[in-house]
Order: sequence, then C-alpha cells, then structure tokens
Amino acid sequence: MTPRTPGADLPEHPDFLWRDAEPKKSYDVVIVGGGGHGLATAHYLAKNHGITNVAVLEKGWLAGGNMARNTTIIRSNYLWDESSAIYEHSLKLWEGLEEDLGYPILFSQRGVLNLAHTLQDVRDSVRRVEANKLNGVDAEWVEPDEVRKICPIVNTSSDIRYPVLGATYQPRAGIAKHDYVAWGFARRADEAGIDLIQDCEVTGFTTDGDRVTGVQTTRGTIAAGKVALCAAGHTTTLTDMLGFRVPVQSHPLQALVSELLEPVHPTVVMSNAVHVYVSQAHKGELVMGAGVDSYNGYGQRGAFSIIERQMAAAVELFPVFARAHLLRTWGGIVDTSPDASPIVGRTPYENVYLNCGWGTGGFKATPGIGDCMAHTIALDEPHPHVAPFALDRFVTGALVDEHGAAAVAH
Amino acid sequence: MSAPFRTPEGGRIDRSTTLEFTFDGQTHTGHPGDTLASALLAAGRHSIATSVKLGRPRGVAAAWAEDPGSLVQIEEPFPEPMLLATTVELYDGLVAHGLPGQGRLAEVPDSARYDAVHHHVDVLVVGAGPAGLVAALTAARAGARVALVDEQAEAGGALLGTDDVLDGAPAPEWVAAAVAELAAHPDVLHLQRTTAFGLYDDGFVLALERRTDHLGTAAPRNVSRQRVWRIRARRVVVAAGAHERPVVFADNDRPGIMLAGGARTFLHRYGVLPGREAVLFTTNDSAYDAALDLHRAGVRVQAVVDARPEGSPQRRQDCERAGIRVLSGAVVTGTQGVERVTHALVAPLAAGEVGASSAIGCDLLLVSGGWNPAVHLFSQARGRLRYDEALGAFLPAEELDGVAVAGSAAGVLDLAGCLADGRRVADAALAALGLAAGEQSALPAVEATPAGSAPMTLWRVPDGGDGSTSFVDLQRDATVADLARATGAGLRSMEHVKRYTTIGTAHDQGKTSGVLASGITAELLGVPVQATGTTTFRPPYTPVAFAALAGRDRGRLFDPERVTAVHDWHVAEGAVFEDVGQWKRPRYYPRPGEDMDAAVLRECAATRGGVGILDGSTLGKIDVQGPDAAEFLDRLYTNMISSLKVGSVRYGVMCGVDGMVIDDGTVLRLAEDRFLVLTTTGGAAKVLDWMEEWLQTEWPQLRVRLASVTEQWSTFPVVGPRSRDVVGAVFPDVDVSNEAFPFMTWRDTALGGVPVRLARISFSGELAYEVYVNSWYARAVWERLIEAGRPHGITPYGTETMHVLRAEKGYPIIGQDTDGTVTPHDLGMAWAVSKKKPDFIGKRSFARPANSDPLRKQLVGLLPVDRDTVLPEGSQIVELADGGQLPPPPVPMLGHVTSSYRSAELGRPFALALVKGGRSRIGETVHVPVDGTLVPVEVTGSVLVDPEGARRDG
Amino acid sequence: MQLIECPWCGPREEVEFHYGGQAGVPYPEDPAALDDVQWAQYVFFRDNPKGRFEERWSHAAGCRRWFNAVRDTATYRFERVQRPDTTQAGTR
Amino acid sequence: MADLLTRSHPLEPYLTALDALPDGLRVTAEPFVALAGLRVDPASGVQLRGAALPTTPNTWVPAGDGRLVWLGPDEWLVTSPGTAPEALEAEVAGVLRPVGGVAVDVSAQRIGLRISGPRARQVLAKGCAIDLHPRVFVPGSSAQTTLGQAGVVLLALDGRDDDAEFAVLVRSSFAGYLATWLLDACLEYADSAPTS
Repeated sequence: MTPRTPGADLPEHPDFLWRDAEPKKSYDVVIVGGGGHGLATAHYLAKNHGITNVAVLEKGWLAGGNMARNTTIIRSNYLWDESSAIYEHSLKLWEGLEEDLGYPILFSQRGVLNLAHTLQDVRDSVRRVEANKLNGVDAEWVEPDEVRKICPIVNTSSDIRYPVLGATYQPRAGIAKHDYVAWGFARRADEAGIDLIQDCEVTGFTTDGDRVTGVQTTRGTIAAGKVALCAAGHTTTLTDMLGFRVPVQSHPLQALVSELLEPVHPTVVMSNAVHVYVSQAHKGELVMGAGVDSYNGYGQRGAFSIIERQMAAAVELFPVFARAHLLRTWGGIVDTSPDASPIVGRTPYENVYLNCGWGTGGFKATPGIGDCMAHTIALDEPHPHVAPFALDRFVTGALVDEHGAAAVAH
Repeated sequence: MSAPFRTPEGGRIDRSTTLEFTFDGQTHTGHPGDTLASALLAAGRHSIATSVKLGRPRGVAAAWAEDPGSLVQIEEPFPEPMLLATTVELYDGLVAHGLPGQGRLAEVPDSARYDAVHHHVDVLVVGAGPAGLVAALTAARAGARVALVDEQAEAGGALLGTDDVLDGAPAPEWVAAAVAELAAHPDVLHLQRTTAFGLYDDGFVLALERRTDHLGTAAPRNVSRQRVWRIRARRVVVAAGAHERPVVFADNDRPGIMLAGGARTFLHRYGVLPGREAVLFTTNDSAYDAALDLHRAGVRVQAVVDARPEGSPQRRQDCERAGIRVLSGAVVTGTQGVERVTHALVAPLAAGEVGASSAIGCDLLLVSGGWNPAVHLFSQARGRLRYDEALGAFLPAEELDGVAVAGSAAGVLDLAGCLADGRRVADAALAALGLAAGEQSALPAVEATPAGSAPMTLWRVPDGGDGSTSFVDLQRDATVADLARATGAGLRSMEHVKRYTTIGTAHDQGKTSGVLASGITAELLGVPVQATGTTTFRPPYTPVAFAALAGRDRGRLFDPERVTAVHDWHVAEGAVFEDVGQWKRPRYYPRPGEDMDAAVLRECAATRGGVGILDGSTLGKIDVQGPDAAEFLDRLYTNMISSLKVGSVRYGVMCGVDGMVIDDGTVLRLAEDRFLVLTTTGGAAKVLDWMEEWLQTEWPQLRVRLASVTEQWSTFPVVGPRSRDVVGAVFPDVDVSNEAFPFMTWRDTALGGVPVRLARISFSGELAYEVYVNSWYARAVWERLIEAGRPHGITPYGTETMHVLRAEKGYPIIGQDTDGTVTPHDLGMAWAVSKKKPDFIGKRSFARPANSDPLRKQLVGLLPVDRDTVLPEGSQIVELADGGQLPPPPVPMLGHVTSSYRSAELGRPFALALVKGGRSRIGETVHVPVDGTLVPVEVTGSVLVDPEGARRDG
Repeated sequence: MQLIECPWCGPREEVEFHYGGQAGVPYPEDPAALDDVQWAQYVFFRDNPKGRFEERWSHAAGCRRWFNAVRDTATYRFERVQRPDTTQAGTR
Repeated sequence: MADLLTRSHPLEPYLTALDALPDGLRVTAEPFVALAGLRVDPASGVQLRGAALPTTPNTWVPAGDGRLVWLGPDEWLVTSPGTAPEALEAEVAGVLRPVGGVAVDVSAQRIGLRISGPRARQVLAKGCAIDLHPRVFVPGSSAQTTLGQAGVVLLALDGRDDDAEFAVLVRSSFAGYLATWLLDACLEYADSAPTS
C-alpha cells in the first residue's frame, strides 16, 4: 500500500456531536438561527456567563446556511477602528479556539494577501495597513516581488491587463474548516446543556408591550426571557414579524471548489479590482468566492455569468489554474447593510437583541461576535466592540463605511 | 505492448490504426475509439490508482463518468489533473499515470485556446441515447430548431454497450441512420463530446464541448480546445440515461470489481474482455445480459449470484442453457485479492441473515444493484425528487416548466419504453411550442424485453464486522462504518452525514455513492429513504476546467482597454500609462534617463513656467438638453446652475442622497436649454446613470434629455502662462485676451471648417484653455497645438503632473481625496453648497447630527517640517502622547494623507489630508508614522500655490 | 442566468440589466420637513421580503430604460414587468 | 489656417489584420459617418430624411443616405455618410425642436464596423447573446446589446443564410478592444495554425 497523500484526509470528528433536542416549554434565552453566530453565542453564554437554559432554533439543519457555504477566510485587517476592533477581537479568539472547543478546527494562519491593481488600490491599501498597525493589527504593505515570494503562483508580471502593484499582507490571517468550527461550538453548547433544536422554523413572536414573551415555531410556542436574532440573510423575515425595520438586503453570494490538487497555493489571495479570492483548503481543493449577485435573492443560487467572470479572473491572476477543474458551485444568502458593516445590539424590544448585516464578513467574526453577543445579552448592555454598530447609526449618520476606503470585501 | 484481453473482432474501435501511449511508465497500445480505460483493460490492467486515504489499489469500476475508480493524471501532451480513464479518449503520445488522490497542475501557462458560443433553439435534447435520438428526430421532423448534445465521442448512449437489435439491424446502424437524418436538417445542431453540465433558469443550459482533446498532440492550436455552449432552449429534454448502482459489501473496492453494465460496454463497444473468470452479483434482471454476453464472448462465468430469494426464473433458464450456475437468495459477502480480485465470497441470504460463505475464484466480479436515473440536471433546475420504492432510486417528482425528463433518466429502463418515452416527451414539447408534429415515421421495432422478476433493493450486504472495508464512496475511502459513526454521533440530516463522512464530495460528486449513502443511512436510522432524501445536486454535472469557463476573456481581452483618439501619439512619445477604470491614460512622459519623479518635476515646472498640454479626453461628458435642463441640474448639483449665463462655465459638486460627494466637474451652458456637463473620468458612466435614474424614475415630468458625448469630444487642456500664445496661434479667429475671453467662459470657433470649442477652465490655477473638438479631428488638432507650442517649449504631461498641479491648488480628486464619507463642507467647499435652493440631492442629510460633529474630517494641507519627506499616500496622522512617543495600540488617529507629492513650485514636498477638525488645526504640528519614524508635519490650508488666484488670467 | 423581459426590447440576458431595488419609494415631497428618523428611513431602509417583491430594473446594456417588475425573491421568477409610464407615480 | 484637418479612424491600426481575415468573413471599418442621437415623443409623428421614425423596438429603416435606428421608446439614432456632423445635428434639431425634441451630434461617439460573410453569424454568436437566426434577426432588425464585453448597436443588413451582413456600432474608445476581440474570435478559421 502506498503512503497516504499528505493532507488528503482530515482529522476525525468526535464520536458524539449533539443531541437532537426536543423544544422545552421555556428558556431564559432563545437564539434564533443555528448558524455559526447563533452557536457561538450559545457557547459563550454558557462559558462566560453560566447561562445554559438556552435554546438555539434552526429552521433547517444546524449550520447549514452561510456557515456551510462560505470560503472560510479569517482576517482582521479592516480599515476603520470600529471594524478592526471587532475583527481583531475575533481573530484573537480564533487563535485559542481549537483548545477552547477541543475540536480540530484546522485554523491555519497562512496569511492573506489583498492585491492592489490600481494606484487608488495602492493608496487605499497603504491607508488600511497604516491604520491596522496603529490599531495593533499585524499588517504590512508588500511590493510585487514580495508578493511573488509569499505566493509564487500569482502572476506579478507587468504585461497583464491589471498588473499587481503590490498587496497588503496580514500574516496572522488564514482559514479554518467551517463545519468543524460550527460543530465544535455546537458540541460545547450541547455539553453545557443547551438545546440545539433543528427543523424548527420561527413563525411568529408573542409580545407584551415592548417585550417579547415567546417565540412561535413550527414545533410549538416557546417562552423566552430574552431573544437573540442571529439569522443573517433571513433577519428581515423575523424583524418583519416583530414589526421593526432593519436596513439589510439579502443577496446571493456564490462560491466554488476544485478537485483535490497537490499543494500549490500557500496562502490566501484576495483581489477586488480583478475580483477573485482563493485559498487551497486542507484536502488540496481550491476554494474560491465569486461576486455578490446584484438582486435580492433567497434562492441560495446566483447567475453563472458571475462564476465565469470569476474563473477568468482566477486564470488571469493564477495562470497555473487553467486546467484545474470546477467541481461544485453553490450559493449562500448574504445580508448586506448600507455601510457594509454589521448591525448589532438593541432593538425596539427591550429583550430582543439583533445581530445581522455581516454581508460577506460573517464567518471570520464568528467567535468574536459570539462572545460580544453573549456579553450583550447576559449583561443587557452592548459590548464595547459592538456598540458602534448599533441600528441608530443610520439615523445619526455616524456610519462605519467599509465600502469606499476598505475596498476589500469577504 | 500486447493487448491479450482484446477480442479478436467486434467493438467500435478502428483496429486498422494503432495508437501508442504510456501509463505509469509502461508503454501500451490501443486504437482510435478506445478510452484510456478500455486500452488498459485490453492490456489486462485493472489497477489504475491508489485510494486517497487508505492507499488501496483501485481499478476501472464502470465505463463512463460514473466510474469512481480510475482517476488519472495526464502528463503529456499537457498536464491536466484528475480525469477519469474511462472518459479520456485515447490518442497517440498520451502519457498518464494513476492518481493517489491529488492532481497536479502544470507549472507552465496553458497555451490552449478556449471559447464560448451562444445558441438558441426550440428544443434542446441532452443525451443521444435511444430516448434522446427519438426526441431529437421527432422535434427535427416537426421543423423545430433543435440541439442534441451528448457527452460521448459518438451517439448511441446505452446502445453502444449492448447487442440490441432495432428494425432488425444492430443498434449502431439505427443510430447511424438517425444521426444522418438529423444532419440533413438545417436547423439541427448535433454535438458529440459535449457535456451539458448545468441547467439554469429559462431553459439556459451550459454545455462543454471537448473539441481537440482526442487529437492529442495533433490538435490545431488556433482552434479552441474546449468550448462552452450557452444554449437558450424554449424546451429542454433531459435524456441523460441512468447510472448502474453497486451493492456495498466487504472489500468491494478491489480492481476487477465492476458494474455489470460497464463490463458489457467494454465488451461490445471496445472489444475488450474485462476478465477471464467472472462472477455476477445482482439484485435485478438487467445484469444477466452482461453475464450471458461475456459468456458468449468466451468468459467463464463461474456463477450468477442473485440476492432475490427466488432469483429470476426466466433468466435462470437462459443461464442454465448456457451452463451458467445461478445461486438465488445469495449474496457476495466479500472478496479476496489485492491488486486484482481473486475470489468472491458467496453466502446464502435468508430473512436478512447471511449464512456461511464459500470462495469462488474469479478475476472479474460484476455487480448490479439496480439503476439510478441521472436526475442531476433536473435537480439542478430545482426539480423535486421522490424516492421510488420499486426502483430503489430517486425520480423526478414533478413536471418542471420547460424541462422534461425522458427515458431511463425518468426511470424507464427497457429499450422499447425509452424509444416511446423519447417520442412522448418530444410530442409534448412540440405541443407546448405550438408546433405541428409533422411527418413522423414509426418508432423502430425492438425485441420485447422478456417478462422478468421485480428487482430487489439491496444497499449493502451485512459484513459481520464494523463495515470498515465496505466502501460507499471509493473516492473518499468512506465506508459503512463511517456512516455508522455519523449517525452514532447524533447526526440525522443527510447534509450533516455527507459532511461528517465526506461521502459525495469527491471528483464524482457522489454519482454512485450518493443514493447508497441515503439508503444505508435510512437503514441505520430506521427511517424511510424518502425521509433522508439526497443531498443537493449542484452544477457542474462533471468537472469543467477553469480556463474553459474563462473562455476568451484572458490576457488582453480579460477586460476592455479604452483609449482616446490620441492614444497612439502618447505611445509613440513613450508615455507610461495608468489604468483609470478601463481607460489607459498617460501618467507621465519620461525622457531618457528620467524616473517618474524627475519627469513629473520637469512637467510641472514646464507647465507653471511656460505651457503644458494634457489629453483630458477621458473626462465624462454629458449633453443635457430641454426646457427644464437648468432646473434638473439645480436638483442634482449642490450649487446653483440655473443662474449660469450662456457662454459661461461653473464648477459643480454632486452628492448622493446621503450627502456624501460622489462626483464633481464643470458645467458649460451652451444655450438657455442646453448644457455640457463634465464628470470625472471614473464617474462618467455612474453620473449619466445617476441622472437617467432620477429623470426617468423620479422626475419624468421634467422635459430634459441626456446623451453621453464622452468620446464625441476630445478635450485638451492647454495650461500655463504661455497657453494664450499657443491657443491664439492655432485659433486666430478667437480673441484670447482676458477681456474678450474671461476665466470660466467658453467660445466657439472653427479650424479648417471644423467646429472647435474653447473654454477658460483651469485645474491647475494657471492660465489655461480647454480645447474641445470632434474626435475625428482630435489627432490633427493635438498636433497643431504641439506644433504651435514648440516655440514655447510646450510639454505634454500626464495624470501625475495633473494631480500635482491641482493638489498645489487644493483641488480634490473625487475618489482619491474622498472615500464616500466626505461632504462638500468637509472639503472646504461650503461655497459650492447653495443656501438659496430649497432642496437638492443630499441637502437633507447635511442636517443629520453626525454632519455637525466638530471632529469631522476636513481636507487640509500638510507640510513636512523637514522639507524633504514625501509622505506616502495613505499614511495615517497621529498626535503624540506626552513625551513625544506613540501611545500603545490602539493609537487614536486624526486622519490620513490622501494626496502627496514633491512640488517643483514650492521646492518641497506637500500633501493633502483628511484630518479630524482639520481647519481648526491649521498651524499645528501633527505627526505621520513613516517606516517606523514619526515625521512632524505642519497643518496648513489646502491651497498652497497662488492662494490669491493671481495666475489664472496669465 | 435568467431571461428578463424588457418591456420594450423583449427578453434579454440577465447580465444586460441593472437592479434598482425596491420600487415605490418616492423621493420625499419636502425632505426638510422630515425628522432624522423619517429621513433615514428614506435613505437607508428598504423592504427585503422573501417572496413577492416590487422592484425597479433598468435595461442598462440595451435601451437604458427603467421599469418596474414584480419578482419572487425565493424563486427569482418574474411575475410581471411594467413600463413606468403605465404607473401613476414615479417608480422609485 | 484654412487648410483642412485630417481625420483619423480608431480602427486604422487594425485594418491590415482585418483585411487578412480568412474566407467566409469580412470585417471592414465603415468610413466616417455622421451620427445624431435624437430624442422625441414617438407620438410627434415627425418624418426625418423621408422616413417615419420606426416605433417598433429593435428595428431600423433606411433614411436619406443613411438609417434611422430605434434605440428606445423615445430615442433614435440617425446616420448619414454624406452629411457633415454639425450639419446633421442642425438639420435634425430643426425638424425636432418644433415638436419638443432634441438632437445631439454623436458622430465621433461611436464608430461603425461591417461584418459579413457566411461565418458572420457564427462569429457574432461567440460574443452576442441575442438570437441571430436568419428567421429571427431579419434584415431591418437592430439590437442594443453586448458583443464580447463591449456595448454595441447591432444592425441586420442582409439576411441571406449563406452571406449575412451586419453593421456594428461601438463606442470609439472600445473600437480597439472590439477589433482585437474579433480577430481572436476569427483565429480558428485561419488555415495555418499560428504559434500562439
């Protein structure tokens, strides 16, 4: 028998993950949404605040939404202080997460390159790097020859349509195995006695004045002391039931994967101008994200023209990818906000807490927002890291606009 | 080199030609019509690859894309990772080897060409098997526009692997006639080697045509290697056939273990004996044909092992007549052999209990657990599936609008039924299209399938152990034991089980393993298979090369290059270009030995000291006409446009509804009811769309018409104290004096009968004239200006110098000095925000609390105290803690450097920056970290050159 | 990849169109009369239903005309498209 | 300075290569053609250069020495090889002003290409998503759509199966891109394989 191909298999999952729980009559905290954010919130409620009379309601299968569909890029090199603070908080938790969860989440700090292709890209990149440094986030500006050293397969020649003029590089950034992360949180929450309730869709809320007293579901009404909304792209479906508005729009976001390949891509590369972001996951497959479809959509699918454009960009930037094969494409539902920043914190209901609007940034925020949401729910006051992302910023105009300057999505 | 397992005759290969190829370093031969797999089997080689986790030998287990076993790496003529030997057509010079799980990418770029073609049809038929051919013929005869695509090298589908007789002749003859008839219809597109890999909305099907792969080294280089067909069909007929389903048992992964239908195909299509001594393990009648055909071909069939208690009385007779032993109510419980199966372990199965097993020697173990209709495309199109108990398979559960499934893909498993179903589905499609059926000949007569016994659904044979060698997904080395662990871990959803075990995630995306996993999981959970269901089918049906999807959009064609009418002149003058959006703009014109700094200092000095010229043709230009044009522009610009006089020019700023600056530019009033609006280069399309959106959707009552004239008018700013001399010389009919032609006015003139417009607009603070001319004449006028400028040392300059000159005057570049969070007030342009107008886009947002925050960032100038450091653009600005040190992170930031240059005029570097409360800090010293050192800089006003504006009139 | 029916040009590929979000959100008569909350509603808040949605589209790569559509955001199916001049109000 | 200014065509650098295209396909640059964009209420019923404005979407009609092309419900393009750009705008504006319409000289905004020959449809189909079938995109048809990644106005001039002829109008700044695209799309018809 020939030896195993290095990296071609993954660590075993534990023998037991979670109970397929039946809903109880009542919980201190009901978390709507059994994705990464909901499960992480549950974990930190138990771990940091000893709150375990908690239910996580999932309308489908646990972590089957964006958590199962994203490209797992983890980084904290965001422009604005508020953004880098929450993402860096999250990155620090990622760095200890494998131990915390006792689960091989395959967090691989292989670094992320954000390529610059125009002079304005370069200005924006340097601006972001300098801000990152002052905020204590590891980041550097690297010239094309350094880009080639970090990732030799990037086409850094000057004769392509949009030559690489340099890149920002965050060494501590990387990727993790999304299912493993979700299941790690789920298992810990389950161990703490938290009920993870699947195939349980929320159909309405029972309210008393400015308090929510219960959550109506396809598996009966569940009384709730506090309610956390962690439903990403489906958030407005819930807030519509509650009768308040949240400025998020749900769009399809597609991703794709290749067959297993010998290691060629040692890091993570993202390019906005040429629009491609790609890493080579642990088994050897290339994992790539495509662009967001322009229209609102809950179909978990998008236009193939976006994939085709994505492939053109990939082959342009990585000529060696030419004969790699597209194995599978899929789509998620991203909840985009007007300033490309999340919306977290209080709602018009005093015991309902909101967490949405992460757009394409949700996965990397998972531990950080889980911790901050748990704090916000337990202490009934927004965690300092999420305070700037309150709903009322759209009224005051104090946005955290990551569109223009950050110029980096995903 | 020999091919001992090649039959003496038969098969659809061209024995008159011999092809040579190399596999795992060994040279073999084959013939045109072979696949890599059939040629290797002919050479007696079954073991192809080693499995990804366990390193177990794996062989050819099927004859086409459903094969989970024969993963290979192509090395020559060009490296390509992970293909199935069963789908690689053989060609001379092919070099390949078996894969241990991971493919290898070529280190060198792929020089092959790829492209795409759009095609429109009434009826698209996917699959040229019996059902598909009949459907295509039926539609073609009705005069419909038809496309027929099939993934294999030749039409026929399942018929290529049988000895069926149609209309009294061998199947291939009927297929050939059908193909010939289709070819005679002008509106029929028939593509072989073309895989429909994705079915999307509104009858949109993507199909990959492999055009030259089979030619190997002989492939012409100017023809695309692969082509993506983008087919729009009013009706889609999916006749993609069915995949035979294995039965899981211990050590079911050994080379020599093959799906029964696959073995039959190797015999009939490729003239290959997959072995000498065979055992057949089946749960249904169809597989008996394989045993009998192989028997006739000289293979000793040791036994037919039929899991059904009664087996199949009818087929048993056929076997006994041929002297083949049939064991009913028996199963294969395991196998022996390493590189090749040597024995099948056979035991009786009664009431779910497996008895004692005995070994039967064999080098070929045929397996058939029934058939899985290829519902992939139907499912991709969001078609719901239902589990069919009788077939033990998932079938389309609904009619999809515009998509019909025919033949074995719909669960019809006999030839006569498939032919009839093809006709039925095509008739329905024609009816839906309102097309008359036309002349239709009768369906071919076929021998009725003998009455048989119902199939039995058997997912796996209990192996008495933990199932750790009972493979469900060979490509992932995933076993029954893994499924048991997954359900034991508490998982109930098939999606979770798939992720836990990785079943169905490999190269074949679960073509053989998917339904097995559902069935076995249902067993383990004690629920109906319908309840577990399948995981979602996703495009592509089979893997597609990245480059094939990139198509023609590579290299220079990746994204359009937009150029001005004078581009070739810039190239000839050695300009260095900058990408601005899709435009190529000259950035600077280096002279021999000059770097950018030197060139830009020279260009700046020459322009402020004499005269320079810029190709400003990329500026967006919009013709705005109509009685309400002025009113319209008043609503969009922050300042008043309606008060502008005909013949005059005004600078204007545009904001979004959120009050943030989105664009700026000058507006020329050409007439009472006509304006020429200039936008930034990057903003041209956005601004026109912005204007159209408001006009059409919000103010349709306004009588205003918009038109882009960006390319119509080439624009050349002639800038500097000597510009008057140059412009006056070229346009003698114009009085260029300040009195006759004051600042911010325009004049029309002509040159050689060609209308030319001149405008006194300055983006540098210098005396300047912008020359507008129909782009037909742009090159000529540009050269006239250069010629007339020579005596004054006219210097062409690029975007870099333009940026320096405007920055010295504090003029912002939208998108560089702004980032979508900046208001006109932040830019110090309160003067450009009308107090008179009741409203304009963005005005209301100025009144929000955050807009009156004293700490808003404002545009100011920065002067490095050392008079030497050029602050990198993007640098952050900080205040020092007491003691002159940076406080520990997070360090509060005051803002950032938006523009920074070395100024020839000032003899020192300077910068523009957005700084919190910046205007109130003028005179203060703040600091900018640059490469680890803190550079002290003085905050100044944003206008650093000629603040009193003395130069603009020359 | 859908075919979208331009009310003028007929069915065209999805890529030829520009999405304009929710329809029927007119620019306020008198923005100055709105308080910050009301103004924010106009600037930033739009419906985001799963299912039937009245939207604005523009045939950007064709006749460049804006039109209204009713589309299901779950299935992406267009129920109907409509020329703005057949609606009384503006199509925002 | 009465001497005439020379005109330069964006496709000049590509003409030799386009001339060398293999049989079955001809791509030629149209000479300098005056173009005017016009916007007017379709109900105005104006006649222009002897023709009524075509109100059927995606059509064009002959008008004078050129064409009238439908671009939108109240938008048309008028072409004239034999009129000076500014003269064409003035002429059309003269007709439209009384009925509240406007005209804009866009002569240099777009340039024209002729694509003809038995392979013309095949080549266009490589970059154009609309149905060019001779029974669908018949002579007199027009379409504003995309060819490759360039926005174009496509006109069917001659519908003969064996020898179709199309006119393509493209923004001048995209002309080089489109020519490069066409040359690339035609490469497979070259007899000798180039060393790419």
